Amino acid sequence: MKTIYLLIALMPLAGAIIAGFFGGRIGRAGAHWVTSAGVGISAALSLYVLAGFVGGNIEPFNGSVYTWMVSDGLTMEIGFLVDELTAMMMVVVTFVSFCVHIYTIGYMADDAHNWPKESLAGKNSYQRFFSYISLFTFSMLMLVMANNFLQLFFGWEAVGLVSYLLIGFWSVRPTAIFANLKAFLVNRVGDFGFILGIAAVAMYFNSLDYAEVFAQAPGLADKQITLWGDHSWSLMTVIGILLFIGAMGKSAQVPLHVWLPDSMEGPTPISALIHAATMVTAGVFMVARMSPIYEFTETALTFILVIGATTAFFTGLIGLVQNDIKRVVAYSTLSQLGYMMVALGVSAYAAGVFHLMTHAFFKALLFLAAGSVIIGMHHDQDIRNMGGIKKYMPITWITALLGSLALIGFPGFSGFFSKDAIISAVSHSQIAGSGYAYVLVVLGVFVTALYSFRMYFLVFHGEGPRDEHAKAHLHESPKVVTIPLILLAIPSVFVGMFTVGPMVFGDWFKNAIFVLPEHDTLGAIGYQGVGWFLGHGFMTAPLYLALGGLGVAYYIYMKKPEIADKAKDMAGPIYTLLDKKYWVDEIYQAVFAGGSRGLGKVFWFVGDRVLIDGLVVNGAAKSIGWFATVVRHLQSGLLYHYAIAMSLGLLLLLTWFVIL
Amino acid sequence: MIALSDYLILAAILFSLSIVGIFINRKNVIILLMCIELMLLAVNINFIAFSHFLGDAVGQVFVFFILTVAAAEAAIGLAILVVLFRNRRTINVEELDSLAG
Amino acid sequence: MFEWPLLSFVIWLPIVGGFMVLASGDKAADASRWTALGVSILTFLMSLPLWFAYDASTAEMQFVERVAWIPAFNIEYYLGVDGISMPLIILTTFITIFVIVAGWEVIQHKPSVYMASFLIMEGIMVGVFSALDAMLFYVFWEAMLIPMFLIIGIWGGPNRVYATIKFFLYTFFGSVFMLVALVYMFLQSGSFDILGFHTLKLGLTEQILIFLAFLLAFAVKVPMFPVHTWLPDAHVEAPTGGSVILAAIMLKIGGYGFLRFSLPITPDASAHLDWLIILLSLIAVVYIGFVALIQQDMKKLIAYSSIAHMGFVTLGFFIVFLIANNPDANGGAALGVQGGMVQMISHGFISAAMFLCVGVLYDRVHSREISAYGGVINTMPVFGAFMVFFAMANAGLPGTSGFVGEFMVILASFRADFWYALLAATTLIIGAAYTLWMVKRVVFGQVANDNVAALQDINNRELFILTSLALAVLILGLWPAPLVEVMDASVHNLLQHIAITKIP
Amino acid sequence: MTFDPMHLIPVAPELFLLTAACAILVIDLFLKDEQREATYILAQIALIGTASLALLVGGGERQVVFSGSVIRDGMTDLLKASICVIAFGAFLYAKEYLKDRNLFKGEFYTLGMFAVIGMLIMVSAGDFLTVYLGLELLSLSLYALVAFDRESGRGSEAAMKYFVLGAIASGMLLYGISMIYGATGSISFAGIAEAIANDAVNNTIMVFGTVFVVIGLAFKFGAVPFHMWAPDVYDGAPTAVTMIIASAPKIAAVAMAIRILGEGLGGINADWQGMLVILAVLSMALGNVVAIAQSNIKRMLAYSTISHVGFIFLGLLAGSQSGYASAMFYAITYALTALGAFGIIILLSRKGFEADRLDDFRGLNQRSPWFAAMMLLLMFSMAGVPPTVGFFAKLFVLEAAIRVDLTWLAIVAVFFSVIGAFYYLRIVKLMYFDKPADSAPLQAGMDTQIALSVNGLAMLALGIYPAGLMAWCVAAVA
Repeated sequence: MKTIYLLIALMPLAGAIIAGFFGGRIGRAGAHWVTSAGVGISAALSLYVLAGFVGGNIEPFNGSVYTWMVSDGLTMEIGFLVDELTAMMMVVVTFVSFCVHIYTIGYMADDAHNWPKESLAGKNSYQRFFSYISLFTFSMLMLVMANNFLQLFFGWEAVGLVSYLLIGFWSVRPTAIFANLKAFLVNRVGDFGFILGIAAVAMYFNSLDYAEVFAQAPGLADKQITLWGDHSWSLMTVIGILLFIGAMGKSAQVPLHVWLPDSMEGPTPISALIHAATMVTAGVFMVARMSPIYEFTETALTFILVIGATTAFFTGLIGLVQNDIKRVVAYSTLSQLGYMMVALGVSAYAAGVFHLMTHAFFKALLFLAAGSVIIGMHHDQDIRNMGGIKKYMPITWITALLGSLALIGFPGFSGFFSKDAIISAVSHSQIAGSGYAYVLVVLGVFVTALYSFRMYFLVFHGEGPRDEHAKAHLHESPKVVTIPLILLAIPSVFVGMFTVGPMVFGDWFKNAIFVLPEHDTLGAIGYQGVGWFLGHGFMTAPLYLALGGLGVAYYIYMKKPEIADKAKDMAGPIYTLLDKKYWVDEIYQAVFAGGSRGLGKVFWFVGDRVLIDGLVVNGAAKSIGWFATVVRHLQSGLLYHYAIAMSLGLLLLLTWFVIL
Repeated sequence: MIALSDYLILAAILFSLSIVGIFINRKNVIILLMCIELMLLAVNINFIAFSHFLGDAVGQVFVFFILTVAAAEAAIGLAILVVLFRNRRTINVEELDSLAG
Repeated sequence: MFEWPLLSFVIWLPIVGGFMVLASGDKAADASRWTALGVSILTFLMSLPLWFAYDASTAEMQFVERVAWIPAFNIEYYLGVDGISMPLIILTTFITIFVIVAGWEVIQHKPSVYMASFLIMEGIMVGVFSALDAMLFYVFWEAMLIPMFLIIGIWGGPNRVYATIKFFLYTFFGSVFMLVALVYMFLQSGSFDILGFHTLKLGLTEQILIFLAFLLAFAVKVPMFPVHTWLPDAHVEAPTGGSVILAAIMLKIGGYGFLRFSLPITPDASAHLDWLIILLSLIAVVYIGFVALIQQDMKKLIAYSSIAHMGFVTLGFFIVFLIANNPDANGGAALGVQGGMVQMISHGFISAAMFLCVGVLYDRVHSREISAYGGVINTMPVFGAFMVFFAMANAGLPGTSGFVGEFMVILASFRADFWYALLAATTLIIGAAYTLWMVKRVVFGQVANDNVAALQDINNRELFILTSLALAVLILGLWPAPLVEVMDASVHNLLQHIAITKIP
Repeated sequence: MTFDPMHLIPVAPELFLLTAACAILVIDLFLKDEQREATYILAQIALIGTASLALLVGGGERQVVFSGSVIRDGMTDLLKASICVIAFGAFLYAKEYLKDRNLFKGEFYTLGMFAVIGMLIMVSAGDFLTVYLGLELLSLSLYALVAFDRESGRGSEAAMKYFVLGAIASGMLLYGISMIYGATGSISFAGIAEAIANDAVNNTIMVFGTVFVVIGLAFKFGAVPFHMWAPDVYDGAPTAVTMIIASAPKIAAVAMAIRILGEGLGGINADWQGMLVILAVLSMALGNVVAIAQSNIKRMLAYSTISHVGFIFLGLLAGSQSGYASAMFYAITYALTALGAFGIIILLSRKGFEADRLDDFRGLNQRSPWFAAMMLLLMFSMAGVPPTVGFFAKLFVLEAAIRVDLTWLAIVAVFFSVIGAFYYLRIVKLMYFDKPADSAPLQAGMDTQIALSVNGLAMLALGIYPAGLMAWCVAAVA
């Protein structure tokens, strides 16, 4: 089995290397074939593995590939842990990635237009892009397949690296290279916490291996440590929060969410990859993977819950006022990630991961559909300029509609099952913050429906595109674009109803996720089958809120478009607040970017140049030089002065040695 | 009876005078040469006094050598003085300051 | 079995070769270049047996050569390596090849002297790492200043005189007090044998004074805050090769000194004053990181980044006492020391590569100002890729060697104190910020000006250099185990040694 | 006491050189100006002969002859040979310089030889009288040499200052000798040492006398505050003479110090050690600091000498055998270094151009890479940077000082040596980093070139293998 796992991980890497280093030689077709084939094989093998787990003929695998380093008794290895959780993630990652690869063939076909003519960086940009997305897939696979914290961190940072490369792919665009630097740095803030968390694990467990750490976790559950003063902290809380800071960076939770909307500067396929299947899900996956640790710290769970709920609601609100088609979807991603975190916070890890999966499909679908629209609109992304596209792009339209319905949790669609499971779990949770979270996630359902269908109606319905020229050229995208849409639409609709039973309420994750009985919020729901669950949905508020949101969107944007403008004027300050995204970007820019530059200047000018160099180093040199020019005047040239000096020397020695 | 200390004090006074003479005199180089002679003579008094009181002739032998060397020294000193005067047209100590710093 | 005096060969081959190149003069410049390259490659090959024939299972000195040198003072020509010094020797011989190659076309003014200086430097630096007699060590240590003084002064930038004199006097000032300390210990022990010093009993006051003397010497070399200000100036003015040697190897000599001298000779004083080193190291990481952020000159930025990275080295070396005293630590002292060592080796590759990258640009545009560039990737895509790669390595990306040392030191410092680890880990953010911000302004974006538009991508020679270094960075990042294993016995021996008080 | 002809063997070098000097003096009278080269050759032969003789009659047991007035031992063998070698080099370098300035006269060499005889006598002196006579023979010759260029006002001024101050210093020395004579009843070092050992002396008078004797010594060395002659004399004298003054006499002075302080006053080591400490600190501080402000290289080297004297004192004041050996090592290698440095100045100078400003060294590397490299070695040796010999010289004296628990003094010393490094570096900087202002080719005979090369490389050779000379120095004081 190890060979299969190695193949799954390494095929995308091989594709990336071939396309990256030999892209010029193998040409465009060569590059997309080799990478797509690599990811395709991975996807097929992942499906085989998943099928094996479903069929029960594959056992969880935990083994080392090679020893990275042994230092002071701490063994650090590169190895795989493949269990049900991993297998599911592998399928999600490789499947979405495969779709994205195929889609990219169409999307990036005329990438040369995005580069200045003489730019050599644009020469093989097509091949390079394929190399990057394959590398991204590899990084994410390494992350999810890790059996230890070191490799987890490897993958963690590697997705950060590739996202940096991809967001800044169009490196001639100032906004793109601003966004990628921002993304990397914000992620680094998270990683800063994460690495400390790993250090804490390494110190107290003296191992980085999951199995060993999780085995020791119950024993250390009551361990208290002091960080400062006499205030003691539970070890598990410290580790949990530190690790979660990493997850906040990767999964773009408030307040580290700022990188994600900006990352829309990259080409659309990567939005699908980053925001649906790979990078952002890393945080959710990590917390689920660490459930044996988080279960022993309610403080950390509350922390996760509050952060997640805040993210879910408040970033969703921003989505209401965005006009860039990709940014609407991006804020939707933030909001949905918040939902996943909420699930984790109430110990409904399975529900969180389940939502991760369904979201991966429908969000990838939405992004790719958005990309398809963007292709049609010739890279105009403003939804106010769109409209009536459904008749020009029927496949895009249908799939986008299915994706939107899944997103808002329309009954029967995959999103319904995952979201309802989360909200129900929150309602059953007893831990601190669950009340706050419940209110926000329920309201969030309405917001989700509103912004989703606002976008949907503005893009696909109503009057045709304003720009006549664009209208004339509007047509359905090529097959390489539409086939992935269809491929993704299928699971977006159906995956929920077929898997909710075993995954969320069954024992699918029995080996991978650990939940203490008193935290078993999912169990408290009392699941009795898919039909029951559908019915249960009809008896709770969220469903009606979702439908309400849909209806309001329909009313405002289809029936009475002027209401939107009126509402904007009426809620002026709130609109501005949302339009400016709570000014978070501006504050960060001023405080962190400006602050560190200011601090750097002060340190440099005052510390290095004035105090150390000026005062001490050059000061000493200058004062010695000055002293030298003064003292040399003692050598006056006059004989009697010399004689006086000798006499004084004589007197000095005489007084010192004879008289004293 | 004149004690050893009396000789020594005399010599010390002469010695000090010679040194003070060297730096009080700011005019004539020849006076410097005289001061140097005086200094050597002060030393000679010391030697002879010690020689006498120790009952040891070495001190007096030493004095002979000092006197001889002093003569050679004076010769060289005067020779330098002549060269100096030829070049500078002055033997004023205060004007010997072209080398300084 | 006949034992080759391998270390002597590795020391003297480049020195003799250097003088040969010097003697050949500038008339046949190409011949001197090829001779220099040949000598450096040969030296590298000769140093390889040190790695392959090294017995990693013991902390004993290996490849020992020992003959009397100045019997009147019991000074010996005493060479030998252990797991701490051997990797640094390989690093030296490895990097020197690239320095020679990097100066191939750029140096037109007195190329033979240039090549000779670096070969002589190489021999001297290997001498520093392999000397087991304190006076031999000191001779090599100081002798290093002369070629470097000339390299910066002759081939340096406009302000080279200030920089090189500052460099020389700074380091000279730092090291003379060490000389006094060495002589003092000689009088206590009767020889200059460093291993003899290790077992010498010294009172706490003596130890503290000796420690401070060592500290001054090594802190200047490393350099640690606040005696770091020579480094940015020296780097900015030095020719590319000079910067590379300076950053990649000379700084390591300071770190090596801590391991070979400060810790084992004055363990009690080290334990007593570890707070000072830790404080200075953390200042180096944080303060210098902020300073690096606002630099406008690429070399200055990388120079400051070097200081920050070397902060990890000293941090790793000196947290061992806190770890030892922390009942919760679960061991981990070796992690810190090995982390510091790995960081040194890795920084040797990365800083060399970074300076070579800046050199590539400087050779074409003759400016080191960040603002003189922009959009380089449009005209130099291959170079741009390398630059981004090395920048990522500099920022400590896992998978590159830059990560390994930082990771180990952070893990270790967590065992000492949470807050130390926290401050050290800020490098993840600050380090990425200053490096990538520079990359953003230099490599990415639109072609900024005609100079950039006229750039030619790297030639095969530069490709060879950067590829080799990139491979080294990657291999060390993906599989550091061999390096850690080779030093394991020596590090543990060192740790056992310093755990025992030397106060009589 | 009867005269034993065998007693002449230990003083054979002095006798030989004296005879040769007198003979050359006479021969020179009969030579025409264009035959003056013969005087030079004869003088050099005489020096080589003296050196060989010194080594030939040397070795073996210590010999004390002429009622203890003259000593021959390992130290005299080594130092006499060294002095002759240094003088040989100085004569060689001086030749072209003198020729260019119409100073190529026989008197230079005869006076020089008399100075050497004076030094040899100082080295082998066994009592104060012999020391005094040697010292005066040296000093009087040097006074005359300083004024050797009769057309030079600066030279005669320098000679006058040197003379007056030198006379004061010898007066003080004599005064001190008289006091010690009075206290101990002896002028021979052995007798004085014996009297001190017998505890039969008045300590106050001894210390009183010792102060004066130390001042006499300090003057000869040029230690602060008895240094003030040095910059003016170095500056005013013709470079060829400065070279002689700056080099060999330091060796003789070390011998004199070892004889007087070590052999004679060894019993009151504690007293003079303190005096030397003060002088050493002052010398190192003032010498190194004021040298920075100089723009004339001869003056700069004068101050540099002053600072080096501080280091020599470090070895002497230890009062131990290893201290004396290290001081001796220091003096010999320093003399060699100074000789080379002045040799380079002479190399750069030509008729009407003294090359005594620092700026004259600008761009030497481009004019002559080889001699720039030699000067580089010499300067780094003076700065005490390994692997040149100057480092080992410093190392050995530091060791001596630390051995007698004067670690603080060693720290002061190394501190000032860092300041000192600056002005040596400045020369290197001028030679290597600046553009030449003067592009005239260097003119020098092959003999000078070879000698300078040997001299420069000796810095490196002695640095890489200092053991031989050091072993010799150690054996010399044993």
